[in-house]
Amino acid sequence: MTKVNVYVTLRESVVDPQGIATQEALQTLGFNEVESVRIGRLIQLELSGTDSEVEARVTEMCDKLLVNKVIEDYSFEIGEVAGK
Amino acid sequence: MTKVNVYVTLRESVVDPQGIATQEALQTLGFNEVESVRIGRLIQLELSGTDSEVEARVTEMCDKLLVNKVIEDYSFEIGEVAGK
Amino acid sequence: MRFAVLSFPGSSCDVDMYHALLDIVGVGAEIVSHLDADLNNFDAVVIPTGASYGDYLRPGALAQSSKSIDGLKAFADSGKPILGVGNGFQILVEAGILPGAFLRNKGLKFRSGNAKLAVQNSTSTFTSIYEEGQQITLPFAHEYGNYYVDADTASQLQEQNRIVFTYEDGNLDGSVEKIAGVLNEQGNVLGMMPLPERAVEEIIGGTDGLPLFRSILKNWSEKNVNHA
Amino acid sequence: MSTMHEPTAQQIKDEKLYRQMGMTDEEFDRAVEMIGRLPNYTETGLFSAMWSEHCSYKSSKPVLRKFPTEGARVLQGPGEGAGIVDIGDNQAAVFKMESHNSPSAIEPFIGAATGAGGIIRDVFSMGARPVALVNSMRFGDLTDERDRYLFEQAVAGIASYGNTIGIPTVAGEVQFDNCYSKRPLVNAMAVGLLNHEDIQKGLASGVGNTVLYVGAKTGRDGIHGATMSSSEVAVDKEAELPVMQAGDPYLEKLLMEACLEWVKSDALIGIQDMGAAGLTSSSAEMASKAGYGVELNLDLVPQREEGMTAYEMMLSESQERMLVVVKQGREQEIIDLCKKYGLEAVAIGEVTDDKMLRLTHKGEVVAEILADILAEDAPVYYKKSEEPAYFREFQAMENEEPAVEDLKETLSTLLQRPTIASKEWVYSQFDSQARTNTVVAPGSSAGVIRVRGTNKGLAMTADCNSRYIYLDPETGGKIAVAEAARNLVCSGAEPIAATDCLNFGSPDKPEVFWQIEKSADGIAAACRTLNAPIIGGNVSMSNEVNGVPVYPTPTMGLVGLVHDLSQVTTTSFKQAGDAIYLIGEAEAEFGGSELQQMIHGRIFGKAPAIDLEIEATRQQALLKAIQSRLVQSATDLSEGGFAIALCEKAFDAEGLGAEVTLTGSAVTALFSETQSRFLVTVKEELMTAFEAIVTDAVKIGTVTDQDRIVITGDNDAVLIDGTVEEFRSAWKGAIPCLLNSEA
Ligand SMILES: Nc1ncnc2c1ncn2[C@@H]1O[C@H](COP(=O)(O)OP(=O)(O)O)[C@@H](O)[C@H]1O
Ligand SMILES: [Mg+2]
Repeated sequence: MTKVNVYVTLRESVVDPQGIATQEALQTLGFNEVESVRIGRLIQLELSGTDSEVEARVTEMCDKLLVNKVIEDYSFEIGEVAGK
Repeated sequence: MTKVNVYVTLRESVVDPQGIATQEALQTLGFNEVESVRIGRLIQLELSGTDSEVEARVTEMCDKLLVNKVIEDYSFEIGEVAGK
Repeated sequence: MRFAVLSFPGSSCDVDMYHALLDIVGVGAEIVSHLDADLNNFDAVVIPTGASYGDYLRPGALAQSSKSIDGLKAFADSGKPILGVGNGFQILVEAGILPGAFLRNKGLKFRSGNAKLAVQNSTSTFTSIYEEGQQITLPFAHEYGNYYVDADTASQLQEQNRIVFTYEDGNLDGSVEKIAGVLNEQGNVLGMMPLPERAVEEIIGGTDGLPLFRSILKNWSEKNVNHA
Repeated sequence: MSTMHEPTAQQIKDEKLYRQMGMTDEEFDRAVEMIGRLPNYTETGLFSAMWSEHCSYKSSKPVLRKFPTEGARVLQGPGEGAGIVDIGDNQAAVFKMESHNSPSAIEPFIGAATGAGGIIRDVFSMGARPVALVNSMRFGDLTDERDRYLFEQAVAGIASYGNTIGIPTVAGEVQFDNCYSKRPLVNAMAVGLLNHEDIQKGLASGVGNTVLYVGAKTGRDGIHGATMSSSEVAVDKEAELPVMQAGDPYLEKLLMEACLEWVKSDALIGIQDMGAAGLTSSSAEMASKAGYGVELNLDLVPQREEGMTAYEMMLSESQERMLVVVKQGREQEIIDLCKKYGLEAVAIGEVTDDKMLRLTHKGEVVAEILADILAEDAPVYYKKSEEPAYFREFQAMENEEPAVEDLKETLSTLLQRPTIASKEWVYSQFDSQARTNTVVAPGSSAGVIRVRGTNKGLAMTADCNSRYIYLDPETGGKIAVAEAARNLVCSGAEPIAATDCLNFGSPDKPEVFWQIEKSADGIAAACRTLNAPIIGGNVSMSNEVNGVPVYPTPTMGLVGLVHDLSQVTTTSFKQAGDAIYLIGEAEAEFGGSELQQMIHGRIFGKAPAIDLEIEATRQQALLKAIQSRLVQSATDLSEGGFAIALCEKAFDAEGLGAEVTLTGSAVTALFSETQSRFLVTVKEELMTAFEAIVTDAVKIGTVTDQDRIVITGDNDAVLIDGTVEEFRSAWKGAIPCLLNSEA
């Protein structure tokens, strides 16, 4: 079983109202050092296949379903991954 | 300016309705090799401070606001980070 | 009796609660901005529904940045009644005043309609006018109404008779133990996803919500008479 | 600095660069002639946006002139953000409908959400509190995966915006036909309330007064949205799509509350929402309407991205922004008020007396054009119109009754057609009760909200059967208005005004333009006869995929006044023993009917006929009976005909059924879509009084306390006999089943 972390972020040109509101809330709480907050998605997959198969398949999944490319970008890591 | 990626995931004991629905959708599309999907959050921060300050402050932000520890776990990476 | 309707930016249904209290229940009511919230002058606090802070991050979460939350906690500790409905419930949970957390509805969609509920505890400050086990119908409207507590907390809630309302026509959102409304340990804070203020007049959504407000009023009056 | 990379005025002319912005050679020449020189790059951008179809209505103006726009109640007709009608007691209703078709075809969630956001802004920028939302949508028939996605996401988008901002959606419609495959129509309507003295207009008047910018920062998103919305979408060219911007309903909520507070201040001169063509159209229109000029310093515009050019700032369609003109010296009051809501308000310019729209950027004047030229002097096109061959062919056909083998089976199948099936899957995603004024939520003929503090109500609905309009645009246009009015009347409301959203294919096709003209004739005639002046609307052209236009779809949004809330009436049966009356006789009219489409997989022949005088007489009589409280329930007969309407009356009436007897040919009696017909129930003791008012009502049966629908025909033949439950589950389950999702 291979683990994959897919990181989906809003494209840079797209405003992130959620991030802005969260940043304001952090500032109100005294975290004034925070200059920017952007909120994306972390999709954790477990799937079978060799690494190179997985690479191709996950790309396909992202393009077809997981990511809305009109507003989002993505990248992914296979194997030992962050966020457990 | 330091970049931090915060990875927020649902605790293992908590069912993830969205992850289940996504997995089903992937299977409908023919991605039968996918055994599990969990959907979490990727919070990208930009903030000032030394690495060790940042570490302490981000922990505090997570505990106070960014993460709901009743249902969520988190980890974060400072500096060169995934998902751009 | 005077109610504060505590309003956060985006709390779009503060007026609904205000009108229900003032025009229909006939108690004193004031919409109080979270910025200048001095709750001490009030006998009860209601946190209305509506998407405070746009429901961004997690519904109810960003309200934790408001200084009014400290006042709210103090108010809860003082033993006076606090009612949070819909998003107000989510705010109370995020603040840790009530246990648990909210997940997305099991169907993953925002849903609105009328929910059939059972009154599981008719002894609380909020429900004493209802009959035990009474079936009532209240409107609901939410996307994150799937209430979660771990198994230990769930049995604790059971034992302490803190589950006040449960969903009766199928478990709408996927909530643990079909919980639709829950009390804090002291019994003076009630959070519920269904919206009683939308059911206080025949012409808009029935009147099954009225006894809830009347219970608060009745129990307050009794206490105040006793103490006087 | 980046202006240096922009082409020069000479290059724009020589290389015909204006064409990339959607301007024709003639339009460019006209612009040059009007300003007496070559426009620079920024100015060319201003022209292309302001002279786009979306902003100038250059092709539709001659058509729109046909519409009646005046009436005793009309306080503001077309031309402002939204129209306004008097509802008595110093109050007025403010409403308008708008399309967001192109963005919704590309990214349905965002497209639909920002569509709702835009129309809400239009309403509150008039000074009105938005109190209800209505929508009208069209999709392919849900057999295609992309169409299912478009449908699900568009619904979710509207829901997300309306629910978050806290305005209830109380009515709407969705229809499905493959002519809309991959080219959905998403129209949103907002209804607001105000007191007469709070009416605001988008005026920039008074020399020296300050122009404030309020709301979200400007980014490079949606540049040329106005020109895009008038062109065909290339669905597969994802890479070239303009950047879409998600809406921010939270920000808009704050903007709305702030705006409704400004209107109480006498420091305020005018407000306009930055909608299509953003800063350009708001500033040019505010100046032009007021007869003044506006000078803006673009350096001061709050910007989200670095290095934005004047061109980009002026053409950006970033959401949730407003332009506000305030009295000189009193800016701070408005700025402070904005601050209270956490909003940024920045002075970016002032009102001048030279009628120019003048823009400066980095110390230089980057544009200087008479505001009137931009806002008023777009060319007007009288497009070629030609009666299509299909129309002559269809008109020559005789009305024929389709052959149906099993009546009950046919009824069941009809109930499952997505256009007829229950739309609960849709409207259960909308908060229809926020603000606790909703008297009739979605599911009846029209949505009704009460006007708080009075005993009055507002009823609203959106309707358009585009199949009829395709077959016969003039007749179909009349029917769209008549059906909407029927829905109001059945709810106990008097129709008082209308808005529209004219969704068509490319007006450059003579056959499409003919459809536009003819349907406008029909709409105009019906609005006159039924006393519903058109107080605003929107045109969306070039709704085509691969060169094939969608069915002509001029959606009508009507608002009615309920004079006394106790007169509100709904669709459902109320009580066993009530008499069931049918108003209007069925003819064999199946052109464009659901049954025809179902049997033949296409539509043909004549649309059902409509006589507006009969329509008006019946509506008035029925309304009078309802207002006299003689009617228990009322509904009009629409798609699917009598049998569908009868079933719908039983679906939400727990434990009630019906027994009725019809005469004449069974298929016609059950399924014909003959117009101007109603189905009502009346208490036994009120039958005589009812019949005295509604003289052409025929009693056909009774409401029963059985869970059965029994319809008999001539000679006691049983036409339909089934349980309400079996029909209900067919009807309720159809859309979730097509989407493979839970109800
Ligand atoms: N998109 C929608 N949004 C809200 N309500 C809707 C929508 N589509 C349909 N409805 C509601 O469902 C009911 C049936 O709609 P429809 O079949 O179009 O009615 P009618 O035939 O009377 O025009 C109406 O109450 C309508 O308001
Ligand atoms: Mg309709």
